[in-house]
Amino acid sequence: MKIEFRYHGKLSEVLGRNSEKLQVNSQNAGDLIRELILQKPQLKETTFQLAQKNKILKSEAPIEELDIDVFPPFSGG
Amino acid sequence: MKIEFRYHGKLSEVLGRNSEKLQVNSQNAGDLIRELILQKPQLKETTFQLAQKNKILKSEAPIEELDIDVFPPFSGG
Amino acid sequence: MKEAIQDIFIKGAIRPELVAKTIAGHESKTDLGAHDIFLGRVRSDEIDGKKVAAIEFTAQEEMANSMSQEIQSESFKRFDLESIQIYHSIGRVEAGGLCIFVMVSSGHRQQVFEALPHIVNELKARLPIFGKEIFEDKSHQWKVNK
Amino acid sequence: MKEAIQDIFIKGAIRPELVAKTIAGHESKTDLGAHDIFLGRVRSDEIDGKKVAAIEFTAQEEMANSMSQEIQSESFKRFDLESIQIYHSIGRVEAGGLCIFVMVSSGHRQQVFEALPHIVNELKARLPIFGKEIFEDKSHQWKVNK
Repeated sequence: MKIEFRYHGKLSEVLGRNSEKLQVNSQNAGDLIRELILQKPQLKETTFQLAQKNKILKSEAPIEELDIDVFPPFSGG
Repeated sequence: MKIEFRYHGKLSEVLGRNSEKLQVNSQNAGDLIRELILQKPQLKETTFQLAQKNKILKSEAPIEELDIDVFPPFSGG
Repeated sequence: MKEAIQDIFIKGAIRPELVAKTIAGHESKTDLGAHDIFLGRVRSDEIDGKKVAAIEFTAQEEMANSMSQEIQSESFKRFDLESIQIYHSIGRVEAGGLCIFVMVSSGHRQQVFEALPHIVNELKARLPIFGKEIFEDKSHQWKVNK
Repeated sequence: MKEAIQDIFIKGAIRPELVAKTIAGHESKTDLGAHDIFLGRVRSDEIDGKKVAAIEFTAQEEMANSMSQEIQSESFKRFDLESIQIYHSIGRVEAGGLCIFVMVSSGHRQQVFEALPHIVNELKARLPIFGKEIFEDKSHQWKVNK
């Protein structure tokens, strides 16, 4: 399936864009993180997490959406 | 000696005035409290403390001023 | 030289604009990262079926100001604060009106969160201020702090 | 019916007048005795000899608003509060400007003192907001919360 990844904060700088569509096969978040790092090796050195439908995804959470947020650590306030 | 007692808050109501001069003999605050209750029996039923030069007086503190504040419990804020 | 003692008292209710003004007064201090503000409001408590319409505050003002200064000095020693502001109403404040305003400022938030409750508790315990609760039927009782 | 989700975001610095307005908005609620307000300010920290001139905030705004709502609901269950107000800046805020404003209100002070630090910590930890620290020489680094 083709998922649109939205890169936030520092990650948009590291990856040189705010979003992109990538072909992936993972069924859950843990696998998707590993797959994303394979396609985007720049992510290896960073801390990041995924969210779908405005919820942070735990490792075992199934991927159900075609839009996924990719977040570096939060730094509001 | 003649001391001017200044009654605050509820005490001004209990005693019907804001201040008055009274002849007293006590050398420290503990004795003065007892002497004051003798002259003003209405104070017997109330909780109060004395202050001089803007400081609360402990029982053993010597009386050095001719102006003494008589305070009910504080209730600011 | 003796430090000038500030007057914490404001006649009647404290206006929200004073809070805005006090916050704006810190804009040039760009090393401050955190402010914590406490505001106390006169509640229209119901006591034995009668509602509090206002509180009338009296005080031994000179001692309250000097004690407030003392609490500030102690708090500067105890916490890492850049500034402490204290205001208290004197005279009549209607229910809904603000009667106490305390603001602490620091580089980081942990310090202000620790300092503010401590300072407010000290002020309540040590400032010779007296509240008279006036009911809607004009009768009254003397406020007791818990 | 789904509750409408409030927008916590304010473009640029939060003005002290918003704080005054929010306080004044509670005047008719005469059962409120205590407000506690946290304000975060952009500090001009010096890092390796360079001074922070501003922070540019971006966010996943929809998620931040929904998460902020979630934190409010949790806090209403956990503490005895009458109201919680949350605002956060989006876009550029110069050093000295306010970038977060949280206000909690309750009948008594103990509850607001417990609730506010908890809420501010939760917001910092759970809202997808990202700060980019812009130095005076226009270079930048990504803010890291401790």
